[in-house]
Amino acid sequence: MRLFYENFPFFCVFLGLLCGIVTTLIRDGKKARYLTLLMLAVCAVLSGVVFAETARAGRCFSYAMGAFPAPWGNELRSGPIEALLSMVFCLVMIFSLLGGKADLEEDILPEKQNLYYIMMDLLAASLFALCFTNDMFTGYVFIEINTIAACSIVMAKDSGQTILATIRYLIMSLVGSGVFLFGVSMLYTITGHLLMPNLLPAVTKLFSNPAYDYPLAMLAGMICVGLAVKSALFPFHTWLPTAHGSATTASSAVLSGVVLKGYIILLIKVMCRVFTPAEIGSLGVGSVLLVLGAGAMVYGSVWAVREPHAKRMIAYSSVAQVGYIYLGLGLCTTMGIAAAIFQIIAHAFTKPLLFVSTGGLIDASGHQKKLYFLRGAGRRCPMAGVGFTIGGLSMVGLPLLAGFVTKLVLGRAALAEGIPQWQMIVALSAIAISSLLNAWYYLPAIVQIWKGGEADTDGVVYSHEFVPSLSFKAAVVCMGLAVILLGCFAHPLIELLTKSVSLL
Amino acid sequence: MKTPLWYQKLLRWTEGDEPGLAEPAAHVENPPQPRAEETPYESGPSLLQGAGGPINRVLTKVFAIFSCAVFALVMLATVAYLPRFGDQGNAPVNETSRRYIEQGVQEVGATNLVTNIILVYRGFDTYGESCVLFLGATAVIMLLEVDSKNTTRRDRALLRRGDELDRITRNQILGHVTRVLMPVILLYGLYILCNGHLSPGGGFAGGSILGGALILCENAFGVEKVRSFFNHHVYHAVKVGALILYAILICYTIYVGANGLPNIMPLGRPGSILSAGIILPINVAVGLEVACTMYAFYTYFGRGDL
Amino acid sequence: MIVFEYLLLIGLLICAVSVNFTRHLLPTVIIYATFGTMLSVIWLLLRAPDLAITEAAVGVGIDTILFLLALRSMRRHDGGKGGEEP
Amino acid sequence: MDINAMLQMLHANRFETASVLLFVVGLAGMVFNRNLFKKVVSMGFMDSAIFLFLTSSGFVEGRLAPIVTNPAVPASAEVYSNPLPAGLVLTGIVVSVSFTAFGLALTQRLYKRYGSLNIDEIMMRAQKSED
Repeated sequence: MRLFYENFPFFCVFLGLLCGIVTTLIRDGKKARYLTLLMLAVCAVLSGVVFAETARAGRCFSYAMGAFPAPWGNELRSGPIEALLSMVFCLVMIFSLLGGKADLEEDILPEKQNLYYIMMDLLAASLFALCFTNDMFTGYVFIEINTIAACSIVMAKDSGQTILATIRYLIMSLVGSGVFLFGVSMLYTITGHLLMPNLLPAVTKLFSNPAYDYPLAMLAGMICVGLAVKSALFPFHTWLPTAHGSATTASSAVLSGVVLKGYIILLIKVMCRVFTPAEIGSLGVGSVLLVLGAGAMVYGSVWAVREPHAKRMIAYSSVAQVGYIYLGLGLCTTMGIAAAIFQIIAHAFTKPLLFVSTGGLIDASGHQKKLYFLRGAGRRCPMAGVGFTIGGLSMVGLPLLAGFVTKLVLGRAALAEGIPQWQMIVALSAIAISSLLNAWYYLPAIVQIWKGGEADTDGVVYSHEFVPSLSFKAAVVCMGLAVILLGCFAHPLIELLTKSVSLL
Repeated sequence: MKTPLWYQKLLRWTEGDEPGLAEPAAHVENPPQPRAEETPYESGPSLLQGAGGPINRVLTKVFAIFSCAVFALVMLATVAYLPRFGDQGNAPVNETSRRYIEQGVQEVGATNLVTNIILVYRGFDTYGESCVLFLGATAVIMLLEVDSKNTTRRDRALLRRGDELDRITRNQILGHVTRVLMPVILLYGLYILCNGHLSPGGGFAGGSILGGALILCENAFGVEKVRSFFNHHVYHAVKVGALILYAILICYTIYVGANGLPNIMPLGRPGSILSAGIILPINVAVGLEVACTMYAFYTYFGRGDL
Repeated sequence: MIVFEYLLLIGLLICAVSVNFTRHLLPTVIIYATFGTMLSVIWLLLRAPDLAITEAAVGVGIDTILFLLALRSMRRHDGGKGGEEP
Repeated sequence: MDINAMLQMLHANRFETASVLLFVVGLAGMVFNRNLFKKVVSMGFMDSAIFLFLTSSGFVEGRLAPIVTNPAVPASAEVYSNPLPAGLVLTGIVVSVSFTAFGLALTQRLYKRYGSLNIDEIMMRAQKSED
């Protein structure tokens, strides 16, 4: 008889799917919203319990989906890291939905709001599945659910811009999942397994046979490239700024905070459970990820500096932040992976905070989206202003905020023993340049929103009385607190992550 | 060059049977070339998407062909290193497939081994896949359902005129043929659906055949006829009911299996129609859902309403 | 048998390549349906009758209907512009 | 591996070879073709290529389709070919249909809005209407 809490990952996934299906019958957007929030809260509690139990016992468990164990049936598996990440995802989704509520009600027609929440439910379910899955093909199926749901929440606003952004997003995503599935098929052809616990020994055995060097490198590359396309790693990021920049606030927050991370978690699992990090490093895939990550950090920041549109600027900053995660993964060490996971958590709170508060600032400036017109918006809506300031400073890397800890941990991982010198130089210089560029565009933006007076062109004053709702305030306060807490008390969390990477 | 008659007819049909408007789709295929002086939309240079002037377009083409050739060669080399096709000693022929084949019938109960795998051994995947289909239908509804944002008055008028045209030009022969064929199609669809655990087929194939039958019915007899037995409410009730039935069955199987509890679903005698535990009800549920979804795709694409 | 397999496989490739060079969209759909039919025969050769049935119903039937419908509704929309205002 | 051995392997793995080429063609169509409708069609080709690859990995020379003809006798693994890839591909085919529908719906809406199927053209028009 297994422990009861081991059922919880399975409950999370099915709660999400069931809520989505039931929501079809609820025509009222408000009730659908309550149901979604309730579901997310329940799942957060369930994952929290799993996290507490597994972290206390320092163990992980696998859960056969049905009567048939590993090589025959599907399996879920959870340790502290998976449970923690799924809890963070739930919380971030709740805060994003609360914070973006006003925009959402404005952007989406009342009769179609329930459809939006269906997408949110299934998005949550697919994220849980990606967190907990122990099977490559299940990973593929839930990647596809994730893709449709993510594309739909972009297009929910239903303007020409967003539909165009959606189809570009859809096509790039499909390229990504196609390449990923081809990699998985090759893996199946040469190993005969799809479940990760059986893949690991099979792949290790193949590594000793030089005849398979070439296919192994190829399929590892394909799986990584497929997931990188979907998580917008640097040369494949072209879809991201328009998709994240033009969607409604809640969608932007969820997409950049959570959806990008789901694919990266699957990649981490592939790195740790199908291959080992050392094998990924020896195939050369790690170095490629590292270089691309460093490229993304610089490139994303440079384009963010040039972008006048506030939300798109933040979206470009996401490109850079995803680069940080890949930089950590590319080091192929335990510390690097722990740093990447910490960055996932830190960014999951910081970026939605920025998007939600920018949404508030934009509302306070008469729906003008250019940064120039946001002048003085922080005074008109102090709550949003404070949120933006905290988020921006965290991105710049001010000590005691989450972004600073990320840079610190990544730097430490890059300086550790056994890292080749060129990787060290690339990583450290990328971190330095990227921090500098972040300061270059976030600080002026922060100054701009606190400046006195109102921006006016041709005598038109773009100021607007904006009274933030309670849910907006709650969301900004919670996410702001999370960023500060992650910055101040990061030490135990990082220790826990480093310890739990071996349990992945 | 003379185009065959059936092709012209098909072409006309795609134009909505409007004889005056049979102009080939020059507008669709040959849009005005982008002018060089216009700034491309991207604020950043796009590596994969070539936009811009004529030189840029040629370069893009060369780049495209070159990169495809390189990628194809690399992939071909990979194929050369893969194990030989159809060999008995290949990796996929291992203990996993051995158990599926040797014990599948006893453990799960269906003689169609593929059905065993997709509905029981890997039932979670397949449930996810049904959810993809459900999501696809929801996304299409979100995009194409007629509302105040996506439809202008002119669009509505066009839709109405299209319906009117359909009604006027409805083919008598089609109606008669359909009346004869419909029972056969329905029978075939139901057979494929309910025999999924004994012979090739199952919920997805059978469901799409039933969906196709609904589509044919609408084409032959008109929207009103189909609406009289298959409207919004029926659609939602059937789809949600089927998915929830599926979810309950699969949840039960997973929960019971994972916790080592006894499974009370009888397996029956392998090879008979009432056997294989949860497989038959799941196949029916999947079939209903697929049929609804396919018909929904059709109607929302055609007129933005069910 | 091998010749037959090669014929089908080369046919698939020709279909996939030729889609990029058609001037009109309707031939694209017809090519797609041809592709699906050939693929369904290939599934039979590979001893996967389930796939053959599903491909024939879904890949050839439903997909083609969807493509044709999308084409039709786009043409209809276009139609009003060239002719009289309805 | 010399070129002759390679060609021989390619001939032996002819289904894989064709599927790889098909995959490249489909991928190229999706990325480089400027027509949205053709992008969606190419997507179908790309997915089919992957399915072909996966199915051919389950084929074993001289074995039957995985449907047990006489359930009274225990089946032998030497008689039937591997049923797992067929199951996976069945899942994949349905996923691919939903994506085709979704992509087509998006294409249709964009065409109605911007009067074009060329993605560069649409981008330019969208840019203009935004300014």
